[in-house]
Formats: sequence, C-alpha cells, structure tokens
Amino acid sequence: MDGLTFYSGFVVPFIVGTSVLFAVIVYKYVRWFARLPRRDKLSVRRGMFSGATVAAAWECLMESLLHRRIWRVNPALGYMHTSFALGWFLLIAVGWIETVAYLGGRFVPLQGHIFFKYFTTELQHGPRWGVNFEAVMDLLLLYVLSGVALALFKRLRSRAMGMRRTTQLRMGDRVAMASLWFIFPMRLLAESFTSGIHGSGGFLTGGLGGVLATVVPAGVMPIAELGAWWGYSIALGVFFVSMPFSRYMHIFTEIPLIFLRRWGVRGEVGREKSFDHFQLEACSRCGICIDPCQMQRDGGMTGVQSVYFIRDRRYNRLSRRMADSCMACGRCEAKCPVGLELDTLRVGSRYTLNNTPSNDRWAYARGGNGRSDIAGASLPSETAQVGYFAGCMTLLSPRILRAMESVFAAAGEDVWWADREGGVCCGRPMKLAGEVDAARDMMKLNEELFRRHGITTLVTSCPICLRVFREDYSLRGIEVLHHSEYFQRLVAGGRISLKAGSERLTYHDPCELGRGCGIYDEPREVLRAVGELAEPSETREEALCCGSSIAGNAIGGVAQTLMGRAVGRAFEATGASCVVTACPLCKKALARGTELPVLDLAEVVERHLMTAADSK
Amino acid sequence: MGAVNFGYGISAARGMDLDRNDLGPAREIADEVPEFRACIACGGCTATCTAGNLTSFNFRMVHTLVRRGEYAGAYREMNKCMLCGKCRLVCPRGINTRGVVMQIKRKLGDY
Amino acid sequence: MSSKRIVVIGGGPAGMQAALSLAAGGLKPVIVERAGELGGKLKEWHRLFPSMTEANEVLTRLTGEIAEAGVEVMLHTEVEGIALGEGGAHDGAPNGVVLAEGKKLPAGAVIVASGFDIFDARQKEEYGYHVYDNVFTTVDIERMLNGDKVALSDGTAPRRIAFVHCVGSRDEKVNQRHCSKVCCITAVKQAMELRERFPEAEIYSFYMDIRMFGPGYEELYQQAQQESHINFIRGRVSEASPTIDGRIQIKAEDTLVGRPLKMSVDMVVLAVGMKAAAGNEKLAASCDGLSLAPSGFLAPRDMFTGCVSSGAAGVFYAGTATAPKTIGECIAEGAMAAQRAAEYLKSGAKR
Amino acid sequence: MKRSSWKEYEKEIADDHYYYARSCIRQNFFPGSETTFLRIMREALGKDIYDDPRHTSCTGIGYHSDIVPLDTTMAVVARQFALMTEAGYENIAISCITSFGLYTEILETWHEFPETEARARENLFKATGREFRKPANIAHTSDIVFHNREVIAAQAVRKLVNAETGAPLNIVEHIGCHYAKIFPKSGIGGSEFPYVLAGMVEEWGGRVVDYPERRHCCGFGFRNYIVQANRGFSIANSRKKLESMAPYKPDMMVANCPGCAMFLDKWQYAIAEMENVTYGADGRGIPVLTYEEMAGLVLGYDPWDMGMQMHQVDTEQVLQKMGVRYDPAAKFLGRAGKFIGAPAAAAVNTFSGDRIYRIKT
Repeated sequence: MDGLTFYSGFVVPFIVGTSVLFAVIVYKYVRWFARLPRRDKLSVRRGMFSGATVAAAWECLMESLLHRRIWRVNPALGYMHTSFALGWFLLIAVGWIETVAYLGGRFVPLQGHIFFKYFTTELQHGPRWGVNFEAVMDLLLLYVLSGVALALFKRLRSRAMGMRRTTQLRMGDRVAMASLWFIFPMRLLAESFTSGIHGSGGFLTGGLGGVLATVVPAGVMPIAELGAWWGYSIALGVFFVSMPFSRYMHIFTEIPLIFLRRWGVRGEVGREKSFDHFQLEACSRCGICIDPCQMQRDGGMTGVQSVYFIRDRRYNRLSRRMADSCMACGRCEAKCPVGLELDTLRVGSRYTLNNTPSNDRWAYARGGNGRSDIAGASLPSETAQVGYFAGCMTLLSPRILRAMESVFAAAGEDVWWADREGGVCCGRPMKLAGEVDAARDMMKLNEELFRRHGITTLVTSCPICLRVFREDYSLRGIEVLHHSEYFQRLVAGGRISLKAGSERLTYHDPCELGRGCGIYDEPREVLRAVGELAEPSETREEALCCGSSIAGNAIGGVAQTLMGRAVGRAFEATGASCVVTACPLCKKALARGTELPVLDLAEVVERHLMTAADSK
Repeated sequence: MGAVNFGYGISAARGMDLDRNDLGPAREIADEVPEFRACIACGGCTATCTAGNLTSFNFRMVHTLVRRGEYAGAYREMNKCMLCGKCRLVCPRGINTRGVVMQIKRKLGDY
Repeated sequence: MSSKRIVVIGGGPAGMQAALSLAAGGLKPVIVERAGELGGKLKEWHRLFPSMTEANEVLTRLTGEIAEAGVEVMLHTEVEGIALGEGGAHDGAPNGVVLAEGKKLPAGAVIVASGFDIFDARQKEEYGYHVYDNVFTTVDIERMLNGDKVALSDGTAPRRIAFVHCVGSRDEKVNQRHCSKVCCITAVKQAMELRERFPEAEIYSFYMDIRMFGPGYEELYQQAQQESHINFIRGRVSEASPTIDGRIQIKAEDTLVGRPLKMSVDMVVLAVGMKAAAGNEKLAASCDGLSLAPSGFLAPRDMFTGCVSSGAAGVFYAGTATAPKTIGECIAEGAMAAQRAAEYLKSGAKR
Repeated sequence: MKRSSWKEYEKEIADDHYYYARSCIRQNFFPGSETTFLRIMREALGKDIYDDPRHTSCTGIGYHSDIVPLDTTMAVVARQFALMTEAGYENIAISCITSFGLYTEILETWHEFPETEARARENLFKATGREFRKPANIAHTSDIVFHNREVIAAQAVRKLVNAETGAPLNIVEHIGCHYAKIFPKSGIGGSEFPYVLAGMVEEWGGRVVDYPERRHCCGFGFRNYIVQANRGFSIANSRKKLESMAPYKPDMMVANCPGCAMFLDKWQYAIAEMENVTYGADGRGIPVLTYEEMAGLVLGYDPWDMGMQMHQVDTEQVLQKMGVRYDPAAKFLGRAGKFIGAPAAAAVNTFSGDRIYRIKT
C-alpha cells in the first residue's frame, strides 16, 4: 500500500454537509416523483427508452453546464453562470481523473478526491499520463474564481451585466451565497499553503504558495494550512447543508426537470401539481424574468415578478396579491433560461388560493331546475358549415363585427353567428382567474352549442377564445381558426382578393395569439398584401403586451394606462400611420395608449376587399 | 316560542341599517381596489355584462349593496359573473371591476 | 353731475367688480351697502371651490382695489326702490334710487347687485335644524372652519357625518323649485375639509343628483370619493330624529338599490340653497319693466345677450340677484353690467 | 331637544258649544274613553257638547281601503254637517283622527274644487232632503283637551309622576298619521314636531320621550291590516316603533288616534304570543292609554269607570306608579257589579326573564 490516509478532523463539516445534501435531495425527488399522476408516470416510462433521453442529456449539457440561454441574454452573465457550473464540474471531474492517474484503481473515499492536495503531499509530483494535472487544476480554479469575481461585480453593478434589476435575496440565500463565494478562495488559500510548505502546486497555487512561504513565518505555516483547509471544508459543508433550502437547489433540480420535460411531463394550466416542485426548485432566481416584465418596466409594479412569485410559492408564503399580479403575457416565460412554465405556475396558484367556500360557482349554468338558465337561450338555431364566435370583447367593438360580416359576404361563406346577441363567455377569463371548475362548465355549454349547429369550422376574432378552444375544448371534427388564419386562407385560396396599398402599417402581436398560439405569420402575410409592414423594436416572440390582459386581476387602471402608453410609443417610433392588431382587447387597450388609429385586422381586410368594380 | 299561529307572521324589514351593518369587509374590498370608491353607479357594467345579458345578474346592484354592508347573497350572485372583463372596458371611472368581483368572492363567501 | 353717477346696489363681489369697472372707465360709481362693510356673503366663506383659494384672499383683493380707486361707498344704507322722474340720462328713465325715508340718491343708471338670501333651514323642520344640537348648515360649517372650531356642540370630534344636499333647492314643499347650483360642489368641498380634520370619521353625502357643472368640479368629486373616502348615497333624507345616545338618526332611500336606509350620525350638515332676496319684490314693484322670475329672482331681459339687462332702461343686473351663481360668475357679470351701463350713458341707446 | 317650533303651528279652537262626532274604533275598543271625554267636558270644564245618536261612521276606513268612493264619503260627511246644523251647532269636535283627517281633507277639497261641494250638497239633498252649513270651527277632541290643559291641571288630583319617587313618568306620545301629516297646519305643532299630546304630558308633569321612530306609523295602514295576507306588514311597523322606544324605558304610551291606541296595544299582545318578546322595562308590555284616560287619571277618575279593563296590555303597572287607588277585584265587574268576563292569561302581561327585548347597544 502507498501508506496514504484520507482522514483529518477538518473533513467532518464536508462529510456532514454532503450527507445532508444527498439525503434531502433524494427524499425530495422521490417524494415528488411518487406524487406525479399516473398519466405522467406512464409518459416517463415510455419516454425513458426513446430518443428523448438522449436529447435531454444533450440539453443538460448545453443548459445546466454551458447555460446557452443565459449567454444569449448577455455574454458576461453567461460567462459567470458557466464558470460556476462548468468550472466546478470540471474541477470535480478532472480532480477525479487526477486521483486515478496518481493512485490507479485504489479505493479513495470521497473526501480523498476533494481534499486530494492535502492528503497526497508525499506523492511524486509532476505530470502523469503526459498531463500536468496541477496546472490544469489551477487553470480550472482560476476560471471559477473569475466567475466569483464577476458575481461580486454583478451584485454591485447589475446593469453592466445586462440586467437592469436583480433579485432581492432572502436570508437563507445570503448564507448559501456567502458560503459559495468563500469556497473557491478558501480552496485557493488551502492548496497554496500546502503547496508553499511542500513546494508543490501549479502556476497558481504553487505561485501563491511560494509567496506565502516567504511572507508567513515557517512555524505558522502548518497552522495556517490546517486553518485554511478547515475553512474550505466548512464553506463546503455550510453550502451543501443550505443548498437544498436555498435557490442553489436549482443546480441539481434542473437535471430531473429537463429529463421529465423531455419525457412529456407538463404543468397543468389552472391547477397545482407535483411536477411544479421540480419547476419551482429549478429556479435559480437569476432574475432574468424581471426586466422583460412590463408591469415593472412601465407599470411601476415591482416585487411581483415571476422570480418573487416562485420564491414565495416555494416557501409557502404566497399572497393572493402576488398570485394575481401577473398579466400572463408570457414575456418572462419566453426569456426564462430554465424554461419554466411561469404563467401556468401562477394561474395554478390562483386556483389553490381561491378559498371561496362553496362549489356552486356558476352553478346556474348547469341548471338547478333541470334546464340551464342560459343554454341555447335566444340563440339562432340554424346550422352552417362555418361558425363564428365573436367573443365578449368583440361584441364591444362593432366595427370588427361589421368587418367580419363584409368579409364573410365577400367570400360567399355561409356562417352561423354563435354569439351575435351575446353568448356564454369562452371560459378562459375564468380559468385565468383560477376558477377552473366554473370555466369547465362554460366550456361544456359552448361545446354543446357548437355541436348542435353542425359546424365544421369555428372562426373567432378573439385570441383569448382561440387559445381556450384549442387548449381546453374537445372539438373533434371542428377546426378552430383565428380570423387572421381564416383571412390568410381566403386570400391564398382566392376566395377574396385584397387591393394592395402603400400605407405603412405596424402590427401588434397579441400575447394570446403570438406567444400563446404561435400565430405570427398569418396576420403579417395578410398585412403585407395590403401595405408596407413596419415592425416595432420588440416583436413576435418578444412582442410587448398591451397591458390590459384579462389575466391581470390585480392591476389597476393607472398601471394599465402607463403600460398602454409605453406600447403606444413603441409603435409610434416605427413611423407607421396605423397600428393593426388582431385582438379586440388589445385594440381597446392600444387605442388608449397611442394617438395613431388602431385597427383590427378584420377592419383592414374589409377596407381592402377587392370588389367587382375594382377588378374591372 | 312562536306558540300562537294567527295566520300571519311579522314581515322582515327591507330597510338597511347602517348602524348594524358591518362595513369592515366593504372597506377591505375598497382598500384592495381603491378606485372602487369612485363608482358613480352609472350601470355601464351591468348594461354590457355578458352574464347579465343571459340571466338576472345585476353587477351594479350587487356591488352597490356591498358598499352599504349588505352582503347577503352577494357571493352567490357574483358566481354568475363570467369574468369576461367587458365591464372593465366600459367603466367611466376606470375601476378594476374584475378585481371587485374577485374580492367579493373572496371576502364575502360566508354571507 | 348726477348723470355720470351710477348707483351700485350691493357691495358683494358682483357689486364691487361693477364699481371697479365703472371707475376704470372714468365713471363715478357709488356702492350702496346695507351692511357695515363691503364683501357681502363672501366675508363668511372660508375657502372657495374648486381651487380651495382662501375667500379672504379674493375679498381683500376686491376691497383693496375699491379703496385704491377711491370708489364712494355708502354703508348701512338700504335702497327702497328705483327713483323715477326728470333728470335721468334719458327721458323717462330712472334717475336714481330711493333710500330710507324717501331720500333720493340721483344717478344716471343703476346696477342691481343685491345678491341672494340663504335658505332658512328651519323651514325644513324634519331635518331638525335648531331643534337638535348637531344639525348644521353649510353656512355654519364655513363659519366654523373660519374660526377653526369645527366640532360637535359638546366640543368633541364627530365620528360620523352626513351631508344632506338640496336643502331648500329643488323642493316644491318650500317653494324653491330651482337648483341653487353651488351647493353640490360646496358640500363636496366641505366634506373634504372635514375629512382633513377628522381622518377617522365616516362621512356620507346624501344627494338627489350630483351637479358638477364647472371646471375641475367633477375631478374634485372623484377625489372626494376615492381619496377622501366620502360615501355618496343617492337619496333624499326624509327626516332626522334623536337617538337615545344623543346622536341623530337619519332616514333615506338608497335609490340605487331601491331600499330604505337608516343610520345614526353625530353631525348633520344641511347644504342650504340660495333663495331669492326678500327685497326683490319691492325693488321690482318700484319701476316699470322690472319683473321677477317664478323663482323670485329678478328676471333679466333674456338669458343670452341681455343677461345683465333688465326690462327697464338704465337698470342693470349683476350676480345672484338674477339667479344662483358662483363667485367667479358674479364678478364676470359685475364687469359686464358696468360695461353695459357705461354704453348706456354714453351712446344714449335705450337698453 | 328644543320643542319651540310647535308655536308656529297653532290653530283656533272654539271655546264652547261643540257637536260631537264619535269614532268607530274608539266606541268599540275603548268605549269608556269617549264617555270620559264627555264627562271631562261637562263636569270638569263645564262645556256644552252635543252627543248625537243619529250620526254615523264617516266611512274613513272604507275610504282609505278603497272600498267607499269619494262621492259617497262626501255625502256621508255632508250628512254629519247637516245633523250638526239641524242641532244648532257650528263647532265640530271629532273623536277620531281618521275622521278628523277626512273632514279636513273634504273641506279643503270643497274649497279648492267648489263643484265637488255642489255635488255633495245635491247628492245629500236627493238622498235625505237635508241641507247643511260647513262648520265654523273644526277640532279634534285632543285639540280641545290641549286647549284646556291648564284648566285640567288646576283641578288635578295627581300628576304624571311616580308617586313614590316624584320622578316624572316617561311617556311616549303617538299622534296618528292623519292628524297633521295631510295638512301640517291642521295640527298643533305641525307634522314634524306635533305638540298636542306633548303639551298635555308636559303640563301635567310627565316627560315626553322623543325616540327615532316617533314619526313612524303605528302600522294600522287600513289595507295592511284588513287583508290578512298583509297583516305581517302592519305588525312589523308596530314592532319597529316598539324596538325603537324600548331603550327609553317608557312607563306608558299615550295615543291620539283610536286606531293607533288599538294597534300599539294589541300588537304587543300578538308579538308576545308569536315571538315571546315584550318591550316594557319590567318584562311585560308597555301600557297604551288614550289621552282621555290620561286626563281622567289626572282628574282622579276611577280607571274601571273609564273602561281601562279593556286594554290588552294591563294598565295596573302605570296605575301603581301614579299611586292611583283602585279595586283589583272590581276590574271585571260591570254596572251593578255584574261580572263581564275576564280574558285568558297572556304572555304580554306575565313577566318572564327571557322575554325582555334585548336592547341593541
């Protein structure tokens, strides 16, 4: 045997910390997984032996280690996150290889790998397998230390890191963060002392060790060495114990999250579920979600952004105001480096916090006296191929209705108007308010209504309705189209022709239509046919919300107006003479925010319809 | 108690007694949605109401009663609301009417 | 030179402005004022809606200018009527005013700026003014605000206050069918002033209609609702009665929900209206062409181009003698009446 | 409270020679009160008052219940005036508030619309051959008692005070809607602060209670009582008043109107039986007196002679407070000592600790 022992008093904090860390993590993951519904477990079983697993592994590499998405937000921020993740990972991985390289297949306890330098001072130094491990390890340590320096810098000057605002921390996070920042400087110090005493070490530890050996009296050196190793171990121990209870839980949790997601597990809109735990604890509280939030940026509402919501929900301190203060516009979700379903999580909490005592919400729709009070009430009964559901908000915008009428007539379409005289709401506003059961009732009523009239296509002018029709309704055999898609088809199919014009138009992507349903191109295609399209600076996936989202339960009129004005200014900056959108709610909201005329896509199409006279 | 049946009862008073009504919850609701206090009971919300178009739901009546501390039945009535948000678009005082609905549902479930 | 002299009856805001405008035009106004000093009812007001300007600021500006211009002022002098006879600016036109004991004050023209009376709230006896201790009028509140002594009769702070609109306005029962115009905004203003003094009090305002006709009034109303937490209830208070603990119970219908309502309050404030001045009748009777509107206010020749003219040549109106008006409107009318009077003297056109 | 405003509403009340118009309800439920009034007029005040056996109901109850048309009512009232004219009187003293209101209303209608008077004269003449002169002075009998309150006070045997402590009795006065709410000028003190009963109470040593629902109707409301389905509204009104006055711990109520006296008295019985609640400070009902009875007690008349055994709420508690000596055994003995029958025990007259109305704080 080589006579090496891998034990010293100072390893105790590390051992304890590591044990606690792994015990807690295993406990949490097992519990959360066990509570997943059967459906999710089935899809895990199916996905496990498919390509999804490989893809997940690749994503882990790209995201958990390289933090590709954060690089996209800001290279400095990306570098910082990567230096911690990749740097530390490599320190561990290369350290392991180093151990094997020096000691062969011999069993080395965990602490032997971590505190390798301390326990192996008697070994012959110098490269092994042709690799100067000491230099490599020092290089990696330097890499991580550069990240630590950047992190410190970020705390002081966040703007330089591409973030206007950074997350406010809780106490537990501060302890964890402080210990994390201590780990690598302590390691540097400990290894340098050891190198100084034994004349070993690479360019960094050896160099610093040499300096220390000259500065520090020889008698003190061993004591200082031991102290530094104690400090290193304590920092590790403290960090590991606090890790599962702090935001650093994301380091491990992102990995199962990526795998589960690749295997098809999703959060449920409108309800909390066990999968949410993986999402909540995979949040690193990086705060990237704060800047895109218009409520913060333009509406003056701070402290309610997704990062705070997730923090509060994770620690069971969620207030109703927090759950309500979100427009579910999806802008933060689009930016989240971990890909969390932030809107889904928020809406789910609304459901949980709805402690309204009775379950007869909207019960009158079901009909206490056998018949529902409203089902089919005063609605026309004819059948048609195409059904048109204007939506509540469209009914407040008669110009859109009139435009739809003209377009239908021009296309020679036989249309059944589902709600001309007022119909049952689609149910999405209820769902976004967390009243999932009541929403379900309304959806059933509308489903029945649609079926009774034998339609095969359902057109709606309202993206809010569109989204719920697509996501929640079971409308097998009925194709659901937003009017922008419908127009695009009419034009492509030659059923209507549009007069080209020279007007410079700009287009507002409604959240529910763009980020919600992925419809970006159809309205643009229609607009390009009639005029020149000018895009605002933030558009498509990054488009701004109009500020009046139906999901914003606790947003006052002042904040709405402020946000509307900001959006209005963005459109005015394009130099367009007219703002076009494809949502009646956005139309109302934007009209308050800009002096430019605001039109719905339907109105634009109506204006440019080619009549018989035009075609001559 | 009630030993003798004369063939008629004693009718309940329809009047609102602001000395007996507990105005606390109404105040809490107004604190959550401060512009609610500026309501002028114009009835625009009720006129445009999707649910009111189909049923007897009168949002303006219910929230006016709530402001007087008359909470009985308010929660049940409010469940008729579909939260579609049209009322918020027409309100001349810019009141977050949906917020008012939610607050009534949350605070007055026991009445 | 009595033909250059113009008598201005009343030394309130309208009368003072009329005199100032006349003096500026080189004419000789004389203000005949019943009271011992100028100012009219403006003297009693605390702050003016909607800007919350100190009433005293407006008052001292006007009286200061009067003193500076050296306008002749006759205090403690009552006008009995318009004087007729020879020597007027035109044949057969008034030639001055008759003072007490038949004494005549000759003049070329007369501007009537005799103002209004405050409705006597005792007439609405169901509200208990002068019956219960803590029933006040808006006029009382102005005085209390001026003396900085707003409190209940026992000196304590009220915990619940009710304002009652339209007391002596829009009410056939007291022969006051007209709207007094300024009481809504006055009640709103005072409610906000009381809120400042009693942050913990509940303040209610019972109205028939809220008539916010002027610039900034509606904004003030909304501020009263949202920031001062004044509860507006649409319904006319029917009666006030005492409670066992010395408070006042008021009854009304909350017409917006169609249910009767009652509540106990510590303080009732009656928003009293403007009543036509008692002397209008006598003045109108003294000269052909002067007439009263059904409301008892003096009737101007018409509502538009002749709003400061009477039916008699040489007699002009300004301010609340013809209808309820705000102070700003009174001052504007004072200037306009002065201009018309000057034109009358100069051109000889019969107006 | 400053009760000075009543002085603005004074009216002329004839001094002597009255034609007496009786009340249907008072005759039936408190017949002793009218007898007492005549006795006070003749014995204590030495006035001439003619009690005519030929006169009839004024039809007020039928009129206010929309059963009797106005022309019929006018003809009936015209007949009473004709009887008065024939008897040689011109001052009418009306015992009932509803009648008083109706007579005043008709005289005012005749004044404003003379054709209605002509029609009434014609109808009366066609039906009965009678003609009439309108009364020179119209007064409710309480007006006359009020008018003579000082004379009565001068002859008083006792005052409206607690005989033991000397403290004034707390007395709730109830005027009756038709006394002055139709024409404020027709009542002493007007409609808001009527003084007719308050004046008597204060003159005779009592203390008037002004409580929040003082102006409220007793609940009679004619149709509200007559149709059984509506009776719940009638009783609810009485209860509203009772709840409002209870905190003042009144020793008794005094009513101006026969209907009010009856409903305030009898609904207390009904409420006690139905809901087991009483409103008196001592756990029983609050006695309701007519002003004639109140005046009679002041003048020292025997309560049983005045018919006070006819009350639903026992009046003994107030008699004891005032120190009236009466024979409990004689309560239900009529003329010549004949037993007239006694009512069954009622909750409103028996004390029970759990029955006292819980006064709101």
